[in-house]
Amino acid sequence: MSQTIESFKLLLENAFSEPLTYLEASQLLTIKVQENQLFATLKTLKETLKFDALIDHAGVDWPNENKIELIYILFSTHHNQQIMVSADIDRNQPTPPSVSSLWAIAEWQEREVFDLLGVTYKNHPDLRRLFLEDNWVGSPLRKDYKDDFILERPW
Amino acid sequence: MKSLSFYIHNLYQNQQWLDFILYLGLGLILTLSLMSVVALVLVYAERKIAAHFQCRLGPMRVGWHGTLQTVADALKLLLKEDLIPKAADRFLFALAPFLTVMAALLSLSVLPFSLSATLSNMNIGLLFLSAISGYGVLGILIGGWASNNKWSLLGAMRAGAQLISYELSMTLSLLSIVVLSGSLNLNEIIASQAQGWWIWRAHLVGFISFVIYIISSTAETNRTPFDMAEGESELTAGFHTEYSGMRFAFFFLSEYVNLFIVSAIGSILFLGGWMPLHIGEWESFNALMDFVPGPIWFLLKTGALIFLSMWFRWTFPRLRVDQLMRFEWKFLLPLGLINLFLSSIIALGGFYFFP
Amino acid sequence: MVTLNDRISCHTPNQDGTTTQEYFINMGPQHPSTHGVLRLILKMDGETVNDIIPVLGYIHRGIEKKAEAVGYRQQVHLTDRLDYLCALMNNWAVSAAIEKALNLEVNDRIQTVRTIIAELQRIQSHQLWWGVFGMDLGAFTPFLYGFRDREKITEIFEKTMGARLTMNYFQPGGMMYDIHPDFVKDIKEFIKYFRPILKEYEDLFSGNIIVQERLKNVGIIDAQTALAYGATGPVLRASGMPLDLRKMQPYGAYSKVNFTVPVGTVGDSWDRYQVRIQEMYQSLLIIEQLIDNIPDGPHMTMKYAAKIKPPAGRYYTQMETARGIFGTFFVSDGNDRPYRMHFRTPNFNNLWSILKMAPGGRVADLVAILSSIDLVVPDMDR
Amino acid sequence: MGLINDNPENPFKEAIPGSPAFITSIDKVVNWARSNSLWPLTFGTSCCAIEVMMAAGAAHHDLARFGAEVARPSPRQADLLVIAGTIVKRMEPLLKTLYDQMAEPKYVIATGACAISGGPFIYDSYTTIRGAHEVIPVDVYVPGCPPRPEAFFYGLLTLQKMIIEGQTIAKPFERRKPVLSVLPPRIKLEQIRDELVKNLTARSVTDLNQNPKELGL
Repeated sequence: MSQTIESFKLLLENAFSEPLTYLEASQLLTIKVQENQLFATLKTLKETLKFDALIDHAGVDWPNENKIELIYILFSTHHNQQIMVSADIDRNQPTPPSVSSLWAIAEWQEREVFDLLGVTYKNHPDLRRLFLEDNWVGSPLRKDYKDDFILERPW
Repeated sequence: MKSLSFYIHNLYQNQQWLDFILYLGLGLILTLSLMSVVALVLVYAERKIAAHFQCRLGPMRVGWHGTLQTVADALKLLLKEDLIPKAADRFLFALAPFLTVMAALLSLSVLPFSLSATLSNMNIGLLFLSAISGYGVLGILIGGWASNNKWSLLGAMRAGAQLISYELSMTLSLLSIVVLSGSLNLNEIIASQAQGWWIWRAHLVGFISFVIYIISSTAETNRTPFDMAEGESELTAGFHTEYSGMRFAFFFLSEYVNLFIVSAIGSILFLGGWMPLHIGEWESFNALMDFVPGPIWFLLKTGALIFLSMWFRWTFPRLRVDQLMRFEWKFLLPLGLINLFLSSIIALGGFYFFP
Repeated sequence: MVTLNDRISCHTPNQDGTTTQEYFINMGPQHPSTHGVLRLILKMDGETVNDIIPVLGYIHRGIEKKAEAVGYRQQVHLTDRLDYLCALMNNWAVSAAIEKALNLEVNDRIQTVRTIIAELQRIQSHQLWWGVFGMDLGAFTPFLYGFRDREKITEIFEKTMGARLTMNYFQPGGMMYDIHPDFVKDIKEFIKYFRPILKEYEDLFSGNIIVQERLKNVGIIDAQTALAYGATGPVLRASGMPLDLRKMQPYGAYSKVNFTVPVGTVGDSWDRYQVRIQEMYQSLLIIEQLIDNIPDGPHMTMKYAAKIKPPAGRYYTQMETARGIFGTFFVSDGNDRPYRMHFRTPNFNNLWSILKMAPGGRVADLVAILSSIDLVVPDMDR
Repeated sequence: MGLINDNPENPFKEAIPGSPAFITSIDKVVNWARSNSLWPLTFGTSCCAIEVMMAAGAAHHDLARFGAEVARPSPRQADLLVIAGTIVKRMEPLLKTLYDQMAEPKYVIATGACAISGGPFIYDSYTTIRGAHEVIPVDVYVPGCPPRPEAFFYGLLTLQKMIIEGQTIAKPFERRKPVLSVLPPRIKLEQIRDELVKNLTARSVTDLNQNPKELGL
């Protein structure tokens, strides 16, 4: 079941028509995709390469580069392989496509990212705040989040 | 109606009314104190027994081995603030605990503790008991409804459905003993067991009705595995979710008094009540047993059944509500009917041991 | 696509042209069987649960934000407070993630001790689950039995780590202290004690007809749906998928030991129950194989006070805790504090499969299913 | 039930009608009963619930010895609210509701660092309430993260003592007296600190040689 990274990369490249961009500064095998390619890539990964589990989905805020990086960590029980997909989206108008039609769990993982990072997914069935109250202002995990409530550490 | 007025007239005529009032008052005081003592002792017993089932010690600090624990609890509950939710139906909310306690109180009044120690020796004692026990569910239903809380209502509806269903099996199992002993008077039923207790005297029939009785009485008292109405992990606290202080204490009290009552009925019908244990030809043993007074026998037998019920409670998980109903209507009720039929045959033919 | 508006409409048309009016009932956040402050809004028809809308966030403490403000070494104590029932496994997961980022190889002693302790913790977590499961089904005694035996492991832990619940024991690079001299002896005694007790658990609870009636064919979910809904760990394995990272991507000392991964066949509550009971047996096996040959060596491979600065990049490491896959994703910018720390917690992902399991069942079934998933709410909300 | 009024100046102080008229031996009996029958509400938000509500109630420690094992799931019937765990902004109104739903007399024990001050989440957290006393009045604080069951027992016994001495009954809405319940008498914080330093240096479990000052010792 398990393959080496090299043979898996070969399998991966065969599945896509266009050449893939790999992200070097990453521990897992990471594909870098554009926002408009995101859904298609994930769909191919799921349907052709049998990545049947969306293990994790998270967002990273990069205010200096004015982008939010979306991270999808996929797992394939067929290949016993893991892959990370990274996509940069605009920080001011983050409207990536929702992948909840591919993996059901994405619905809530995306709600979490929406809640904490303010990413508004397109075609999401139920985009509400998950952890915070509905009338909360701001997205706490953004680096420029300001809140009078937060106590800074005095040392 | 005529006979009643005649009776009252007679009372005035013969100056018996003073006796009557005294009798009523004394009986009421006795029953009330019996009720509170029973509840206090049973709650303490339950907590201790549960603790020892579970490798713990249970109450230890208040009094010797925690004997005053339930006294403290009762005192605290009496003095606790009495809350009535704003949205509740105030009248019914207040009425419900009293109805439940009343049912327990009325049932206590007909129990024969010995041949003479019974408050009212009715000739339809058993009928009276089964009628009254069906009336206790009214309090639960009203309480759950009046609380205006969905969890309470769910609990009350469960309790209603469950108690009404299990009432049938319970009555059927009682009926087979009535058929066998030929009387509805509790003392006469006990007297009919002089030759042997009904649990084993009537071949298998008595035993089957005993089993049916134990199952349905556990359901009647809303105890695990049939504690649908409270179902702590499902319905928060069931029908008494909104009750606090004294009113909650009444529900608590009546639960334990009901436990005592159903166990007492069980011991009267199946284990010979205040009748001492006699074994065939062992004359000296029987004489020794006769030496123990009737009330002690009665309480011992009742205590054994109560312990059985507590054993159930701390061993079994809870049934689901539909399984509960299926068990009653598809298994227990047909079994009870067949059992009643068999007991009629046995009674007609006089086929029991030691006729 | 079913939106929330469709789900909160209370009139469901029937086939014969009539409509069923449903009602909503609020379960939690203060409810004895939600195991914390989870809130479920139930759409009910009588006693039947037709739909569930979970509401989270009643214990959302913002751990991910907090993690950005503290150093790498301090991440460990934050993971204690996530899933406090597998605190040590979480400690290990985050320590291993930092070690991997630093390209630090820890010695065999550390790996073996970590594996033993993680398996002990798995047993401990399952013991607690067993007790609480019994309580949720209405039997109070299993709860006390489970805790009685859990206390034995807690004492072993306390001797070595000085804490009972939030140990903060595994550090990046090794362990905080060396193991207690009695460690091996105590564990051997525990195994001797616990094997018959485990049998007793099964006699007391699994053999009970009421338990079987309550659990069998309740809350069925198939493996692919469970995986799509994010379930991992025993919940997924009960559906028949042998996804266990201890086998598939061995870490620690798991590659050295023989054990099987128990899987279910139907995917109902009963299978989830059985999988966990069997896992306790397997954990005992693993500990037995390792306990006699703990290699010698130091318990810490890096200086305690050294500042940790992983090279810039993205790191993801995952491990199998008692409830499923615990993943640590972090982004380093070369500083001594993570730029972004994200925990993939098993409970958050396991929860959503109740949306497929519970509808159509009774409230009592819902309670049994919730309990069979074994949720820890602070781990869900982070 | 509106027992706590919205007066911003002193939200927890309000005279209840019919305040205790007889402080006599009857009061003693009443206080004895109340102190010995503390039924806790089954309420726990996080880690402390395991230690304080579950492990303390289980066979090894047995909360039942003090008559406090009757955990009521309904706040109406409970006397004791044990705040076991972090209280976050979203939980705050619910905690208040729970407290209001409880019938008088009611007592509150805050267990664990989070319920006392916010604990590990006091800084840099955008949701954690810094101490349960910001929401409801607290009688006894039990420190620890989480406190051991024994520590909780000490807190419970302290509360019983407070009830018997009438410290909570006489003034029902002034229950903000913090009680350091875990530190045994005659032991000072400095002693503990010195011992800690001594032990840490003696065992040299950590690399203390570098710069002990950096570790804050």
